[in-house]
Amino acid sequence: MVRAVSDARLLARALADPASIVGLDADGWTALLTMARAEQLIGTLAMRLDGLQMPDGVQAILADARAAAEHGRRAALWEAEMARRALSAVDCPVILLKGTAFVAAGLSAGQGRSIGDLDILVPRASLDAVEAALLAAGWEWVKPDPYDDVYYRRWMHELPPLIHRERDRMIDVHHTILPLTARITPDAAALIDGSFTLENGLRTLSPNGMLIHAAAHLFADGDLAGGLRNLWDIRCLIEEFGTDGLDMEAKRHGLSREVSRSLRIIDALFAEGTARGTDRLYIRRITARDGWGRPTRPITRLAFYVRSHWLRMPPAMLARHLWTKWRKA
Amino acid sequence: MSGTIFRGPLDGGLLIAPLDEFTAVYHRASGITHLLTEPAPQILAVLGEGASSLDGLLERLGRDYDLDDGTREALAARLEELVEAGLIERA
Amino acid sequence: MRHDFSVRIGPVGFRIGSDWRAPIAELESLYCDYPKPHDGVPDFTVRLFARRPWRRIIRPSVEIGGDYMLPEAAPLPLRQGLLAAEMAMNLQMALGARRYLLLHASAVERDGRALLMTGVSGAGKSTLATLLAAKGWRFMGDEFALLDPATGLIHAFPRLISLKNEAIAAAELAWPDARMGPLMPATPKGDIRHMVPDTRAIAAMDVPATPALLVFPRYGFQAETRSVPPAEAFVRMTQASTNYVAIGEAGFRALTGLIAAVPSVAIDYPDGASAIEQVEALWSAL
Amino acid sequence: MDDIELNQDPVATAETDTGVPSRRRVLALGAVTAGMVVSIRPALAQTAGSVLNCEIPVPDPGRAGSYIDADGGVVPARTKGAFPPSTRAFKGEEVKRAMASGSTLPGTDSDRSRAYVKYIRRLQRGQGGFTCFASLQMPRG
Repeated sequence: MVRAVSDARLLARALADPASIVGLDADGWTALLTMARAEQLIGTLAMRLDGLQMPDGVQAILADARAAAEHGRRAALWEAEMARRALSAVDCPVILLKGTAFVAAGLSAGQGRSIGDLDILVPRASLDAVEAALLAAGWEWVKPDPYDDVYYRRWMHELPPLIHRERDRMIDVHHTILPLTARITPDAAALIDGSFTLENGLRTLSPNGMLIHAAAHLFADGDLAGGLRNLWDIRCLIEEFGTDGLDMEAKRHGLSREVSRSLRIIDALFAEGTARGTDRLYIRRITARDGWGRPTRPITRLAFYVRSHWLRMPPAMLARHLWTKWRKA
Repeated sequence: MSGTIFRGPLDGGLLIAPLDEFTAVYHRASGITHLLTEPAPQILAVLGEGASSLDGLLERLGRDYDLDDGTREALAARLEELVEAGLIERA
Repeated sequence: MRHDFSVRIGPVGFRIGSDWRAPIAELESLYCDYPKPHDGVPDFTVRLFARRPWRRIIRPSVEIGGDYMLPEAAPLPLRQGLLAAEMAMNLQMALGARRYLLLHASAVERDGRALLMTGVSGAGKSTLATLLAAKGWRFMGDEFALLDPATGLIHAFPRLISLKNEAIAAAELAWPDARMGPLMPATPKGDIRHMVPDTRAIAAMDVPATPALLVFPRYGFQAETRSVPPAEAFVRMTQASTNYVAIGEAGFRALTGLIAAVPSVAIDYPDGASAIEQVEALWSAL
Repeated sequence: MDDIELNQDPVATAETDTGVPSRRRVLALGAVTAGMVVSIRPALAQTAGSVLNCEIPVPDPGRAGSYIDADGGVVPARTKGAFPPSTRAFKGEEVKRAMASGSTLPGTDSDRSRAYVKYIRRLQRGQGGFTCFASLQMPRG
C-alpha cells in the first residue's frame, strides 16, 4: 500500500517513478489525477504511465489526457508556424521558448506537456519590426491601456501581450528572459547566439539555455505557481542532455544560484536527495496542493507572492507601481 | 508578387466533407475546421497537384473550368484569403 | 473536503466536495438510484467552497470550482447550493469532456434510435424531452448528448432535469409521481426546480442509441417544419458543442458523419402538444 | 463511421459530387461577397448559459479605474466626456437584456449604458468578462 501523501509529492513521485503507482487505491488515484490536473501535468503523467497496469476507469481518463495533449501540441506548433510565416520577412532569428520549443524540437520535456501562449525571443533591435509584422498579420493588443503599455515597454522583458483576432491565441514577444527591473541581467545576446536552428528555420535555445531560462523563470521571477511543471521540464532536459558546461553558462548569465537550486530541488523531489535549509521552503511551496486540487499552505504561498514582486522591482519602483494600481482600483 | 509561388497543405493534410454548396475541411496541421465555398475547394485541389504561381494557377483552373470573371486580381484576392486562413502559404 | 458525494451519470463519474452539508444531502437524496463512478475513480472533481472561512456561516456564499473553471463564475447563495453543484458539473463536462463529442442537446430514444433536439436556451429542448418521455420515449438527457466518435452512437447523460419557470408546472403535470428537488425561486436563471429522471431512464443509462433525427426546435411560433441544409446544421452543431474544436479530427469525423447520416429539421411550435405531433410525424416518416 | 463521405485526397475534390471530372462548368472567381472561408471557432456560447452564472466588470480588473468613452473605448481616468467605471460588475442576464432590448444597465442612464454595452461588445479573449460576454452571444435561432 502506498502511504497516504497529502501534498503534490504524490504527483512528483508518480512522474519520476511510474512504478510507484502500483498499489494505489481508488482514492489514491483520484487524488493523483486531481492534483495532476491542477498542476497542469495530467498530460505528462498520462504519457509517463502509458502501458502500466491500472484500473480501466483510470486508463480511460489518461487516454483522454493524452489525446488532449496531442491536440495541444498540434495547436502550439501551428501557432509557431503562423508566427514564422508572419515574421518571414523580418530578418532576425525567432527563438521559440518553453513548451512550444520542447515540442518543436521533439524533446522529452514536451511529451504530454500542456502549452498555453506562444512565447518567442527576438533580438531587442528587431522588436519594432517584429511588432509591426505581427500587427499586420492579424495580431492585436490585448490590453489597450496606456499605463500598462508604458509599464511594459519601459520595464518588462516582453511586449504587452498580443492576441490573434481569428485564432484567439496569445503571443508573448520577449527580448530577454527576465524583466529589466530584476536585479539579475542575463545576457540575451549570448542566448540568441547559442541558439539552435530547427528544420523550418525557427530556433530554440541550446539545451543549457533552455534549462537556464526555466530556472530563471522559476526562481528569479514568478511566485512559483506552476513550479512543479517547470521543475519537471528541467529534470527532462537534464536527463536528455546532461549538465556539461551548465555551470559556466549559468555564471555568465548571473543565474548560478537559481540553476544550482533547481538541481538540488529536482534531486529532492524526483530522486533520493534530501532538501536542506531554504530549499525545504521552496519544496513546501511547490507541493502545496491537496487531493481535491486545492491550493494549500496560504501563508507560504503569500510569502512567495510578495517575494516575486520584490524580485521584479527595486523597492521605490515597487511602491510606485502598487500606488498607481491602488489609485486606479 | 507575380513570381510568388503558392503552396497548399501536404498530401493527406486535409479531410474534406462536401456538405452542399459549402464544403467542410479539416486542416490537420492546425486542427482547425474551415467551411469553404467556391472557388476555394477548387483552388486547393489544383494546389494539391503541386505548388504554383498565380498565372500557373489561373491557367490550370482554366483547363477544367470556364472562368467567367477570371481576372488575375480576383484570383489574387482569393489566394490572399486562403493565405490568411493558413490553408496555403507563399513558398 | 468536509462533505462529499460521488455519482456516475451515463459514462461520466463525478466527485463533489462541499464546505456545507446541505448541497451534498440534496445530491445524495436526488441521485440515490444512480451508480458510483467506474472503479471508484471519478472523471471530474467539483468543489463548492467558501471564498473566506467566515463565509461558511455569515451570508454563506457558494463558490464554484473543480478540475475545470471559468474565471467569471459568480457565487450563489447557499440555498441555491444544488444549482451550484449542477452548474459546476456541467462546467466540467463543457470544458473537460474529451471522450465524446459533447452536443448541447436533449435526447430521447425509441427502438434503439435516438432523437436529438438542440437549440438555444428557451427553445424548449428540455421541456420537449420530458414531454416525449412521458409519452413512452426513453429519456436520455436534457442538456448534453454524447456522440461517440468511435462508434457514432449517442450515449445518455440523464442528469437531474433542470426545470425553469413555467416548465416546472408543466413537468409536474406530465410526471405527477416524479421526485423533485427544492424549489429555488429567483435564481439568476429564474425559478428553478430539479426533477429526477424516471426509473427507466436511469436503469437504461448505459445503453447507447443510434442517432436517427436531429431537430432544431423553436418555441413561440406558428407550427412549421423545414429541412435544414447540411452546412447550416453542421455549423450550428459546431456552435452547440463545447468541445468540437478541442477534440480535433475525431470531432470532425463524428460531426460530419452525424450530419450525413441523419436528417436535420427545424420545427417552430406554438405549444408542447403541437411539437409532439410534429416530432411524431417526422419520426414516422423516417 | 468511416463510410461517410470523407475524402482525404484533396486532388479528387474538384468535382465534389461525383468525384469524376464531368462536364465543364463555370467557376466564379470574383463573385464572392462575404468571403469564401469561414473558420470554426471554439464555442462556449450556447452552453455557457447552463453552466455559468457570470459577471462582467466594466472595465476589467486589469484596467480598473479607467474611464469608458462613448465608443466603449478604455481611456485614462477623468478623461473629459468619458464615463467613470461601474461601481459593480453586471450580471450576465442584465447585459443580455440591455443588448437585446436597449434597456439601460442597472444604475446607469442611457448614454452611459450605451457606452458600457459598447465596451462589453469589444471585449476579447484574455480580458475579464469575455467568457461571460461570449456566453450571451446566441447564434441565430
